[in-house]
Amino acid sequence: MAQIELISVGKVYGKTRRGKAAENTVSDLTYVIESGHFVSLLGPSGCGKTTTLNMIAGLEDVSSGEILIDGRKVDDLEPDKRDLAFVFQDYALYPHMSVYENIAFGLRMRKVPKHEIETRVSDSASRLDIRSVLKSKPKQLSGGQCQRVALARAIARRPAVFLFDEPLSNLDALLRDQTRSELKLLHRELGATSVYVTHDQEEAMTLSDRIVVMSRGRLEQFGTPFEIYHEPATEFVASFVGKPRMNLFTALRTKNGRYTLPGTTFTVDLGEIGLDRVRVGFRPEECELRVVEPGTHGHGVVRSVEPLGNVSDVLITLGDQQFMVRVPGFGTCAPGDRVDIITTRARIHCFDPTTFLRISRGRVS
Amino acid sequence: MRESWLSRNLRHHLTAWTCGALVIVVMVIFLAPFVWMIAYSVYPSTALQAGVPDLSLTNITLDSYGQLFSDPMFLGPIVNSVIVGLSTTVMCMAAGAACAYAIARFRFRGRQPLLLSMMTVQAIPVIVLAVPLFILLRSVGLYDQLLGLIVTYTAFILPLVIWMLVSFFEEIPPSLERAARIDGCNRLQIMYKIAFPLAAPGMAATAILAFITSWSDFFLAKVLTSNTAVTLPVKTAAFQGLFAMDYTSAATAGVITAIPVLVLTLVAQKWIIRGLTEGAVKG
Amino acid sequence: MAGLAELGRKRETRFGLLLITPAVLIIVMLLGYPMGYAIFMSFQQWNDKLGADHRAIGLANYEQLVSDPAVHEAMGLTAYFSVITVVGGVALAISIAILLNRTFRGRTIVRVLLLVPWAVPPVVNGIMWKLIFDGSVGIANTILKSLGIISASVQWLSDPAATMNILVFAETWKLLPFLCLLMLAALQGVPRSLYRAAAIDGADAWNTFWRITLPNIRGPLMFALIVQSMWSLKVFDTIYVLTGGSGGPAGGTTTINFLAYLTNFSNLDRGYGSAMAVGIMILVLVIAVFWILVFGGFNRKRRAADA
Amino acid sequence: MDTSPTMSYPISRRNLLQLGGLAAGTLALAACSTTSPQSSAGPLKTGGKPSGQINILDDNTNSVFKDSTIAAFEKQTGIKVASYQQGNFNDLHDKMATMFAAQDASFDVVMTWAGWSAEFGQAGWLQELDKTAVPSDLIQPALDAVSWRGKIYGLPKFVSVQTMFWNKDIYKKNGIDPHVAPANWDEFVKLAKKLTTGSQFGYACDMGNPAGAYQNFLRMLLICGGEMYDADYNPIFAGEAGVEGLTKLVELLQLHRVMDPASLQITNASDLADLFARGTTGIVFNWPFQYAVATAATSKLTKDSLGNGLIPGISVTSASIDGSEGFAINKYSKNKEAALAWLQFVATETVQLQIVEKEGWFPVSKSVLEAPTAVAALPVLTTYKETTRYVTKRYGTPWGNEFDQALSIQIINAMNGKTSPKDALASAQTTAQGLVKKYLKK
Repeated sequence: MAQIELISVGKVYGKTRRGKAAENTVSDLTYVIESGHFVSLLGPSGCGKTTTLNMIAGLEDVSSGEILIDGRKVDDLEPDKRDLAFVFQDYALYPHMSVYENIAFGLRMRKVPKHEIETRVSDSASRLDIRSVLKSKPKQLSGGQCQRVALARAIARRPAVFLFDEPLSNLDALLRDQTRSELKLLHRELGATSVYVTHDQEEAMTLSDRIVVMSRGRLEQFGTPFEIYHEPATEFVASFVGKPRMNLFTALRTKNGRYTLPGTTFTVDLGEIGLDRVRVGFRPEECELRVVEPGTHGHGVVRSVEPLGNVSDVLITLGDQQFMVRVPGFGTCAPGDRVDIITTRARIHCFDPTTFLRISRGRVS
Repeated sequence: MRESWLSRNLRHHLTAWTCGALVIVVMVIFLAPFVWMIAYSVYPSTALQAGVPDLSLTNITLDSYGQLFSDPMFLGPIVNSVIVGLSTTVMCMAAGAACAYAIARFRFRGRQPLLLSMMTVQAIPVIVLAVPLFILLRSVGLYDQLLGLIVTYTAFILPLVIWMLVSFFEEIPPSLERAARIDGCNRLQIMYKIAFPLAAPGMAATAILAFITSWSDFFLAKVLTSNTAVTLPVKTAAFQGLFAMDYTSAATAGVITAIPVLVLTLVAQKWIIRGLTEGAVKG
Repeated sequence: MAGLAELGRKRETRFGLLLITPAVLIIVMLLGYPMGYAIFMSFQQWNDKLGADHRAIGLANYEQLVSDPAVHEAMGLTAYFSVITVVGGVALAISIAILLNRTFRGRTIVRVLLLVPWAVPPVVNGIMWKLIFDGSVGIANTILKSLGIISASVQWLSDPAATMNILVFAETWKLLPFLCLLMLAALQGVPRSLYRAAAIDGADAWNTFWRITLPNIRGPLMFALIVQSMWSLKVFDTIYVLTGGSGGPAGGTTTINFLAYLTNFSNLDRGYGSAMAVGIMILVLVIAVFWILVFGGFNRKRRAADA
Repeated sequence: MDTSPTMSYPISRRNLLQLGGLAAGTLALAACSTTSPQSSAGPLKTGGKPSGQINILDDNTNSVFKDSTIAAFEKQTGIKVASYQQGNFNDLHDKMATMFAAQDASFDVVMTWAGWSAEFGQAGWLQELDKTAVPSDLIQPALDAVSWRGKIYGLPKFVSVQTMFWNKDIYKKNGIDPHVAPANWDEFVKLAKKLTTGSQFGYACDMGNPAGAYQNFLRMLLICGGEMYDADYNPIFAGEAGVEGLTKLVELLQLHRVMDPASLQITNASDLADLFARGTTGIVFNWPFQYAVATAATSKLTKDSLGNGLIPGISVTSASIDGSEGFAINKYSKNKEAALAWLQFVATETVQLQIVEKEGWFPVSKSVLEAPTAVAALPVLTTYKETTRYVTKRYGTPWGNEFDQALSIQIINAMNGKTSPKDALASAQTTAQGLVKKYLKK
């Protein structure tokens, strides 16, 4: 078990040469991953999360800042000296070795005694239920089995830190959910610090103690799943986390102090925040709909209804914006209906339109 | 309906027959000359040079093989060729695999030009290099030495070896090597524990190609050896001397020279083709 | 801070360079240096038979190269030889590959046996064809006579044109199998679905070949053409053995490479011979670039059409 | 992990050393190869008592040296023959040229003949011998084979002259007296016509390569009484004699059809010898070793069925071409005195007798030619003695290779009827003039 500390970590590829600025892949990451925590690095592809993971692993050099593991600076430690295990997206099983050899390889390289290797391999193999394939070559295994072998290989090492690079992305949907649950159990049993890279917010939410949301090489937010979901620190986090996406629009202050979506009758009371323009967000599942009386205008018009069974997503045209509301069951409205959007139960998220940062304010009703 | 089905069936049969016949013709053209040379090596030349060749099986004799294999002037070149071929292959693979691996894996300036210039080397006519090469080898005492031939062949074959191997190494997923680093391999261990075993089929094919190339060379061996390091092709060509033309021995020597290459090629044909085509597509 | 990272990258680069060094060293020393030396010689008046005093004569050797009738003659022969072996050889290779790409019994063994000619060392190749086309004892005459095609022995190797054709035949025979397998591998890389789509679109065999097969084997095709061009321009061993080291009869098989050999080693005119060899090298490169341009251009045009 | 250069590496230290050596050699290359051969103080004389060791490069014509001569030489002189290497004649020119060009001294003694003596002699690669070092009773053609423009570059090891060989069995079969050689060319043509039936040809020769074409033309030129060059080496072979000779040669093939068409593709004398030994060729003009090939066990002929005589002349009674071989001393040799001792030893009577008896070549000295034991062992020696009364030439020149190449193209075209003999020779003569000008400018 170990604590991982990142202090203004940055990564630059290439050199600044002939006036061409070097490309910053990752910059100024600072956070602490507590010992025993399961932390996800979440973000769209290209946001630098894998680079961060590789830097923690030592597979890539840190261009600026430093990484501490248990208080010790690891910048010039080779990956194998950092006491960590890595589960790769493509599993990276050695095709020329049997499953047994794959699991044992890292132990052999560390000169673990032979009998100890045997115990550990069979331990981890039984934990992941792959004892029967120990003699096979990776080529003969299914995707799910390969995944398990990769996990077993990491576990057998008994490292202080587990690093996962989108380990579930190559599995089909059903297997992915199942493995996800197993991963969670496994983490609870082993209790080792885990860093998990994913672009799937669901995975991040279900598995993590803390989530690091990144975009374009920058840290957007570091917090618990609750904080990430309910108190997104930036507009990016707000829009990236949550499904369906949060409804976000620019609202203008009217004379009476309320804020309105231009061109509509939809208004919202944000209290005194001192801004004329503000970005406002509502989660679709926190809003409600009411079909208005015939003859009245309402806030907008229903464009489409997408039933999902237990809930239905209703898309509403609101002025020149789209607004999504998730209603229970199959809902009561049909395309063309004029509706009012009721946000009384909804948490209102406000963001500064220039800095995209969250504007703290009390709960508004 | 039925009629048209029949005619279609018939057409298919006809095509199949024609193609079959063509395949047989092609194979005969490809194999007959070599078979004829084998015949020359086992029949007395008088039997073959008669108006109608006398191919009765009772005429077959392995005398010429026995004769050549008991001739120290012929055994020497065989041994030389084997030593040169094997050593060249080993050196090519050692230096080539290291170089190709670095080109495939490490980013550095001049990587692409390096690979391209390797290809350019293929364009150099050997003839232009013969005299300077001779002077070079003689000045370090490697003229007419097996080692001299070995380093020369290594230099000539290396570009091809590197060119082929780069494509094989590039095929190995980088994540495997990252995994190995996490597992505790240093860079050298990654090479010989992970990369080389994974590229084994390609490396085998490349090695065989290197062996074949050095084994078959005639011109360089002719220029760079005189007596102690003479190789098999030079000896074989010498059966055509001013006072020594002997069709049976020449054919026998030809067969002996060709056999190892043949066996190796047949064993490794799949890999060889793969190695060259992949190099082609990527290079 | 940045210093440390820099160090890591440097270490990486240093290791890479360390791996590259032996190979590059061997190549530079045993090929690069002699090559440079040869280029140096090509700017010298360097005829061993005229004594050991050489002098720089600038481009005179290259000027002679351009005006020498012997070179023109040899270039003509080289062009004849190369065009047939390259274009004809590759075309023939594609045809045979298509033939062998069908499923039939014994396909594997046929493909394996196909490699036999390729494995025959060039020297042996020369001897072999001599056994066959010898005017007095060769089997070619025996067969043709017994088939009644000819009545008297044909002296294949006494007529310059016939000898050249035999040379073309012998080299094609030797290299065709390799090209065939190359094309075969390329053909197998063309997705089957494309052929099905073409069949449904109503393409006949000819159209399928031109519009589906050929564009999809472009890479290997270019490789085959480049490699075969290099081999054809540099052909030596077979000529040497087939013609008793003369490039005859009547210079009928003296291709440009063989002429360079004769100039260098028979006439001992190293300067001029080197110029010739350097010329060949440039020619080889130009032709390689030519093929790349042809195929690259083809590529661009296609993309433009698609856009 | 430590990745410093101390890591073990797939290249061994020994290899690295070797590579270092190559690098050093690379640097040395420029320095050594442009210098002229070290000028010695004039022609080599016999002097002192040579010792030490020598290396010899020979063709594979003689086995007598390896069998006994070397041992005898070492015993008599105390000089050690460190190595005696035999190369294939066809490969030797390139090998020697490469070695000389690199100023290589691995061989002190090299084999030579008329062409190479001129070529390598003019290049300054062969050590000139002083007249005093040359035995007095050498036969002139033998001395010619090791000389160029009055300078002697070696000593002959045997003499070789072409004579006429015929198959007596075929003569008898066609009702011809097998004992009489044709007195002149017309008789020869008549004879050859009679011998030509079906797949059997009256005459065959070897003109498939440049040297062969040159030899065959030269022979025709000589029997027409012509000459290749005048005293100043101006080429004059395209004159009347040359045209007549080439015309007669073409006629053998095209008009009389007595020449085996295979002649145009036979690239060396041994193939011709084999062809003759197969018993379907009436007459060949060939070197003395034809005797050994024709009387060998595998041959269709025997001692008794082999006829031998003078080559019939056209304007002269007879004439022939020379193919004598000798030994020369490498200019870069470190032990020229010992090398000279070997040259002289080979020319001695004892060794010459062995060459005649065991190898079937002609001796280089008059005394051996007269020795009764020699004639007993080699009946064709009688014919050779007769040829010494007539012209025997070779015209070895430094431009031989280029000239043979150019001439052979013209000759083959003439043989194939593509040009007239006159035009062919005129064209070849123009080339020859250019070559002479290039190589003889002083």
